[in-house]
Amino acid sequence: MGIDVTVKVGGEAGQGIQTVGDLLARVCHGCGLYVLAVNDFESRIRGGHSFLQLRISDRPVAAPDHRVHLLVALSPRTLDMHLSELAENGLAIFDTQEQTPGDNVVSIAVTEMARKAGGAIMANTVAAGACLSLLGAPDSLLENVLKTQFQGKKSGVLENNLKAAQSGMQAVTGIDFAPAFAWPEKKPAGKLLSGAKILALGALAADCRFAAFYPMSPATDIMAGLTGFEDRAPLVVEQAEDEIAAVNMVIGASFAGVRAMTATSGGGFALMTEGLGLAGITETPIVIVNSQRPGPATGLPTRTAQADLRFVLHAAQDEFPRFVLAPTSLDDGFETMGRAFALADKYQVPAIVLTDQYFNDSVNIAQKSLTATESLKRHIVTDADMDDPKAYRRYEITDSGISPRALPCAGQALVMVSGNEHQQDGHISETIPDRIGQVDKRFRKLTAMEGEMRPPRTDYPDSRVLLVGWGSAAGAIRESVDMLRSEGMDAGGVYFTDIWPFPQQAAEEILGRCERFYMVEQNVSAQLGGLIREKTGLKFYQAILKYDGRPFFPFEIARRVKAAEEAIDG
Amino acid sequence: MGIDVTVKVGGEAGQGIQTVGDLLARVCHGCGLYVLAVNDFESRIRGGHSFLQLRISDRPVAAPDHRVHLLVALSPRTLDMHLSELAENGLAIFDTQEQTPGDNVVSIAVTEMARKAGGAIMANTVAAGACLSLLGAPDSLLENVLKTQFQGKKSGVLENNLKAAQSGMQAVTGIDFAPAFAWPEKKPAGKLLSGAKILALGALAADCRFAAFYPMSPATDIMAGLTGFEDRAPLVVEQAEDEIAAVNMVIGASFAGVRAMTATSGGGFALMTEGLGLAGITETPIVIVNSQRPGPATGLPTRTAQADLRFVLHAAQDEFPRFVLAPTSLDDGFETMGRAFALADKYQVPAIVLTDQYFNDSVNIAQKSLTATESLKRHIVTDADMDDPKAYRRYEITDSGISPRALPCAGQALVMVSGNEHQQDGHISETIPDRIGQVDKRFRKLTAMEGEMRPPRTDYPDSRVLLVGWGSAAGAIRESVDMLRSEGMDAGGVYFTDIWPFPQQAAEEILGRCERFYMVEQNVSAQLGGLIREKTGLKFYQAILKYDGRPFFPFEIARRVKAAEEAIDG
Amino acid sequence: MVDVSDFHCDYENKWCPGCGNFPILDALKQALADQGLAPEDVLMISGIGQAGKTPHFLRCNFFHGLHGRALPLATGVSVANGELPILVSMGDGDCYGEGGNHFLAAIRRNPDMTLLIHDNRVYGLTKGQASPTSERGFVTKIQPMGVRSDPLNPVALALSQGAGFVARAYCGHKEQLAGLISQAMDYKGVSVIDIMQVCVSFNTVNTYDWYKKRVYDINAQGHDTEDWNAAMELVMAGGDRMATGLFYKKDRPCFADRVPGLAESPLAARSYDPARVQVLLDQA
Amino acid sequence: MVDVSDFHCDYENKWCPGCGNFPILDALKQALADQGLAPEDVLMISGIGQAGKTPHFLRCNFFHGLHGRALPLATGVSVANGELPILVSMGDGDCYGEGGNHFLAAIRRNPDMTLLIHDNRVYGLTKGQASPTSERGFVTKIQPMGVRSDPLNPVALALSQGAGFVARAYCGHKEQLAGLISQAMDYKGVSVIDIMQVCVSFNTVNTYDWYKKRVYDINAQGHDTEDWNAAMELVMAGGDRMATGLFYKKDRPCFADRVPGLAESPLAARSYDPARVQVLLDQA
Ligand SMILES: Cc1ncc(C[n+]2csc(CCOP(=O)(O)OP(=O)(O)O)c2C)c(N)n1
Ligand SMILES: Cc1ncc(C[n+]2csc(CCOP(=O)(O)OP(=O)(O)O)c2C)c(N)n1
Ligand code: SF4
Ligand code: SF4
Ligand SMILES: [Mg+2]
Ligand SMILES: [Mg+2]
Repeated sequence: MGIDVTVKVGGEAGQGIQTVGDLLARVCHGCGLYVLAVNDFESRIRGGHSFLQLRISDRPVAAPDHRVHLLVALSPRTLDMHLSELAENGLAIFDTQEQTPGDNVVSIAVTEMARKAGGAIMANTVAAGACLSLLGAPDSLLENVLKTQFQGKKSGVLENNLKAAQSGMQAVTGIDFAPAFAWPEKKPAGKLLSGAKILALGALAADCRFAAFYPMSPATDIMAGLTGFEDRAPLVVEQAEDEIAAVNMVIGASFAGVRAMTATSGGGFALMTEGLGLAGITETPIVIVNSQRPGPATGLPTRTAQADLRFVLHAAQDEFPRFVLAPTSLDDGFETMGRAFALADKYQVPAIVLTDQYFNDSVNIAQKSLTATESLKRHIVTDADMDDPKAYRRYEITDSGISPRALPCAGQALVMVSGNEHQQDGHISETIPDRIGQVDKRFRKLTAMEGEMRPPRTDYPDSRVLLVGWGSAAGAIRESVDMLRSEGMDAGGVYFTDIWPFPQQAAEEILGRCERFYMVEQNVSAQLGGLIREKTGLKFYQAILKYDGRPFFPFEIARRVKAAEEAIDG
Repeated sequence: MGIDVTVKVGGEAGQGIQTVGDLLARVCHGCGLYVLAVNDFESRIRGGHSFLQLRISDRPVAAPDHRVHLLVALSPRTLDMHLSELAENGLAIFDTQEQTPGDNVVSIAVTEMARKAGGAIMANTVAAGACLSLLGAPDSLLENVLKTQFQGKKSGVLENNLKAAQSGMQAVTGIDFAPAFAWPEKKPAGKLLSGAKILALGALAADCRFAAFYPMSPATDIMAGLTGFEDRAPLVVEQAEDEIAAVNMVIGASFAGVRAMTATSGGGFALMTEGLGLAGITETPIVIVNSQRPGPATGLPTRTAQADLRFVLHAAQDEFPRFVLAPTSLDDGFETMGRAFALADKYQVPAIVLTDQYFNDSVNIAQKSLTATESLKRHIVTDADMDDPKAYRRYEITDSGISPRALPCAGQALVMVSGNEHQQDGHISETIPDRIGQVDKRFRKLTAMEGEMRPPRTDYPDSRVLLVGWGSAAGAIRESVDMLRSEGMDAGGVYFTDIWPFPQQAAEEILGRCERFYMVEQNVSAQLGGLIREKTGLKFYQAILKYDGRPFFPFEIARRVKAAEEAIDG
Repeated sequence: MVDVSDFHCDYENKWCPGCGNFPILDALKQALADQGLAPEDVLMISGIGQAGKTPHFLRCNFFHGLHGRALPLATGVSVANGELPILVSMGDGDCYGEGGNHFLAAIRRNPDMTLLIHDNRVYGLTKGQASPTSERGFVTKIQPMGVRSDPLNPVALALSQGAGFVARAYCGHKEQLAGLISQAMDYKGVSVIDIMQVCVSFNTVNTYDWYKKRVYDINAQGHDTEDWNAAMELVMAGGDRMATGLFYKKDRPCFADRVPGLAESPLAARSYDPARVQVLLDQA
Repeated sequence: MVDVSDFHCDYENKWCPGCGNFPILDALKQALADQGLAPEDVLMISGIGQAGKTPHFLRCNFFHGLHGRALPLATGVSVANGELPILVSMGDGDCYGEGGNHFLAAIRRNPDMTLLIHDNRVYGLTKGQASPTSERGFVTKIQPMGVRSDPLNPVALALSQGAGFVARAYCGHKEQLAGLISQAMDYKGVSVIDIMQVCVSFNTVNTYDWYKKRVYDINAQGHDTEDWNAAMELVMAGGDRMATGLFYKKDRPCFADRVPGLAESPLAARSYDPARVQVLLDQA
């Protein structure tokens, strides 16, 4: 076994827990280690109890570990709540000036030391120093990160932080911490990014030029990620008056010729459903990211879930082709955004990207390089492509179902679009032939759209038992498969990114071969499991479900599958 | 064969086509005949082409016939478009002063005669007179209906109408019309009502006291039906500023203790989905009628569809128990509204009633008597039911999943409700135990809710071939089954009113016995068919789908099933 | 030269004979011709309702969107391509009912477009329910005891929120209306014209006769369009006279002026530059 | 006798230390005590946001609904049981952003309720985006180049649409606020109090200091609350002074007064009468 250590930093909202995590993650990343930082925050700005869990490894990690090696408790509540999670050789640091009983708790006056170094605000740096020192990291690593971070800041800031780091380090000298490891000196393994950020980068790389949104956790950070490029790319990010406005703005911008997107969570998506249908019937390409959180209604606004799958598949009255994609990793997230825009454009349909709070807020390492597409296919026609621009018909009946898409006021061709059912020229029609003609035209795209769908990714697909999931749960499932295999079980994993149009044939092939399969989903009813049965007739054996708002731990998946398997064998 | 005659009246919007239909229907109803009047109107107020199709029979009829025996063309377009639909022995009346070629067309100067009788507005009465005379009805029948209608109106109005009726009758004397029949002299078979009206009556009988709505075809007439009772029942009907307001008002009213509903169509329902989720998590009973029309977006605003099934099943982020009921007939509609309110109250969940334009706008005969429930169970607790009102908890964990529901400001018990996930007392909670506790509590209701679900109605359920549908399509399917059987096919029908929680066991039992089954639905993807497969594993053999916005004709269903069956046999 | 007839459209008109929308359409065509615009250069965004159908009866590019949502739709278009001359056609229910929130936001955001509200004080297309501008007591099939709420005052609303071009017109006065539309199109930012429109089928109160007795032209009477207080006074004045014309005009930066660089070249016109994007990706 | 402490609630408060919501909560408790209401007689409906959490920190009945939708929710309650003393607590984003359309409709409909808008000119709970009342140029994490739109003017909006009780308060002046809330509760109809609230975490512009320098009490200065023009002038006045207090008050029939019979006995209180329903069914 190589390096696999988990540090948990907990305290009140506003104490800067995230900063500690950031510092540690950057230090690790800088010397070639892999990290995954998972946030668990309450829906409040100050106080309460929040934490961040950082897993450090010399191999890629894609799920949090249930064992905590180092607990940094910036508040008493943290210690109370999480001390029991410590691994056998684990240790807790507790920010206090008094002594705390228990041999696995070390009292360090973190805040007091920070104050001495120049301000309580640097408690984070003190804590980071202590952690890194315990973990056996050379002092220089944190110093370098601090130098990059505070370079050019007001004089004294860097010095004070270095002092704070030093006192943190000194406070733990002499403590023997078993999980400490030999720190590598490798190049960074990729980019250290959050899911929200990678989605923004994916949109940028896909030439998204307009993003409208109404703030909603956990989607806002995607938009914040894009905002940063507003002055350096042809891009406008606009806060709308509500989600209905956001989606309609996006449709308008796309109609006028720019790639456009919005991002929201379930409640906002609910308000966008009518607009989604408008994009459907007017065949306007748009991209909507729905970053899921537990509901219904306001639910648990800052937690994670995978419970909107069926909703996004069927949202809006009546039926029309759409894409639904749920990225399983950072790399997949970047690629998925590009595909969402490209597919939406190519088929003139809405594309929905399903992520969740765990995906958006976690910081992980994107391993593939981020490349801008050389040239973008927009599938737009101009007068020059037409024999007679005056005879242009936006909704011409074609074999492929895809009609030529011109832009308004771009030439002689009049572009006429209506959310009512229409004639081929775009004017309202209520006749039977036009209705059937347009419905069939829209649905004719499905065959080619199905052809674009990629089969699920798999690990050991020929195993006797398969664990099946989608989106952000993939990382935890994959690791649980490794655990099960290491215990001798013939288990494999199946992870869907492309969900709609459902890759039926691939699913049938893969799932038809195994003896039984388990669904692993973060919802109550095993939504993908239902879809698989609807589309393939194959029924999952059992579902490993979690709906408490927290991400899966690989260990709990493995444990539950093992218990189910033992019940069969026994 | 008994009486089975179809009269089609067509013309421009605003010409009063509906009045002709009304008169005819009331005459027929008055002497014990059965009728079904189906409207086919364009989305405009004047001009264009609309029609009404009235089927008259001595047995109950629940679907339009594809053969027209008598066509009343108040505009040239009507004649052009529908002459070809005439049955062999059929006849068309064309409103013109000129002669029209063709032996199955009779030219009658309907409007001119009306003018002579006192005003062009009475063209409807002239046309009704002509129709009834051709059909062999005694003159007195129409006269009686006119007398009831114009009793107490301005003097002269009745007289003029009687004159108009007379001239219509005279204009066709001597014409031999084969479909004419001997008119019975029986008592009316039930009540002559539209679907919209029966839903309103059902709501009234269920003690609905508040209805909020935003106008939307074809749902508005349900609300209009209720409005009429505002001054005679404890009932307020309020036009909201938008659909979002409507559903939230309904939730508020229900929270405060009155049964409340809203009615809308797909686009409005889309806007209500967030509110639906609020009702879900706050466990507030509400009733939403979604009267379907073809979409997406504005689609065909005045036509019919059954394409929102999957949407209403999964609408709103995350999951929660709900009821979805789709009445198959007027009688079923009345009962379904009562059940929707009662079930919503009993389980503290939203209930969705799915109808459509065909259901709402058609006029048919309700055969069962409309009775007010003797006493209503509201499932509401007061201080008197509590050991300690101060300790009252709105979301107490119970075995049934149903928590005691008290009303705000009704005693000592504080009623605290939150659309965030909550503690048992209603305050926000983000903890894992509260989350799991409340989700499980809500879903524990499902077992009992499933127990409330009635199996689908059936005809000849032990047949080799079954035709399966839901909601308003039931009438046409049932008749097509009769047709198929009369041609020797061993066919039966299965009609779902109760769709969610899906009556899985009953469906499995019934559908598992047949050799194969066909789905008959008004959508593109056979939505109920997908649901059946998802829930039972049973796959339909083929789907008879229609999505042109017009209701099914029994004949076309039978024809398509026959063709499919012949393809197997051949 | 462009002529009014260039905007003629063969598609069958679906309004009722005598509807006040016809003269509005005439005035609109006149204004477009006066502006020297060809049909292919005109873009109309509309909501759902009788007013929302307007672009179907006019030769032009159009997007006939959702009930209540024409303004955000048009705003998206405007952000993508601010050079397009955008007309927005909505009903009173559309703009002040379902779309009320977007009306507020449009005034705050000030995208460059001409907003025409066909205000017939009733829901026409859905057969005559009350609209936000229906007078209290107005009787409809579904409000048999009369409308309960007080009417919205759209002009006062626009003024109170700092709109820079606020006008009211009457469908029966085509020339005045054409002139106002043309002025509105010249104005940079959102221009609001509430057009009092007769609905012959469902509003038997606010008829041609009713309006004819009441309307007068404030601009003909020398109203100072820079005087906000005077404008507000005219709008709030009760009684039997109804002011029409341009109430208030003031320069405000339009949306494109508020985004650095956007006014120079439309987003839709810029070319894709992978090298530049790559730099940003590399920095991430 | 009811005492302020009766409204104390054990549930942990989740606002930031120093938040302007605390003094608002204090004033609210004071007003409720002054009104002589017991906690079990009070009903608060709220939206989503920091302001929306208010009822969790107050002993009372409550329904904490959706973001932006507290007003229609409260309206439904009011129709069902107009006798309940209904308080509505919303944020500025809640009421003027997501819920703008309902704000307009509430003024027109005039249900009897007291609407408290905690106007901190920022989205607090979602960590500091611009709100509809943020000044143009206000810099946030997601508006790094400053807010582009002009701010909404809620008081002018309410006045322009004929609201009958329009006030503005400042969270720092608890007594004035308590008095205004109490007066608002006495008023029959919708009473609007825009409460200028400090957000110490995300609004570093409109701070206690900032307000302290600007606010003054118009009622103390003898403003005539029946003078609409004077009220409008106070609201539209630019410059560095900010008027607080009751701007305008006028009697208007509230919703219940507009529905025959509703004011006499609440819908929720009437008993079910099957015989009467049967008569109606038989007539159908
Ligand atoms: C979301 C939604 N709700 C309701 C409708 C139904 N609807 C169509 S037009 C209309 C109102 C028409 O009134 P108005 O906007 O005043 O336009 P007018 O027809 O009077 O010109 C309504 C409510 C709809 N299409 N979409
Ligand atoms: C439909 C919907 N959209 C967005 C959100 C996310 N959201 C929660 S609170 C809030 C805004 C908070 O701002 P404000 O209303 O001003 O209240 P404050 O927190 O400042 O008191 C938003 C956008 C939501 N809960 N629901
Ligand atoms: S219903 Fe009224 S607004 Fe609509 S077309 Fe007819 S007259 Fe015009
Ligand atoms: S974020 Fe602002 S409004 Fe919210 S509790 Fe903190 S200080 Fe108050
Ligand atoms: Mg209108
Ligand atoms: Mg705020």
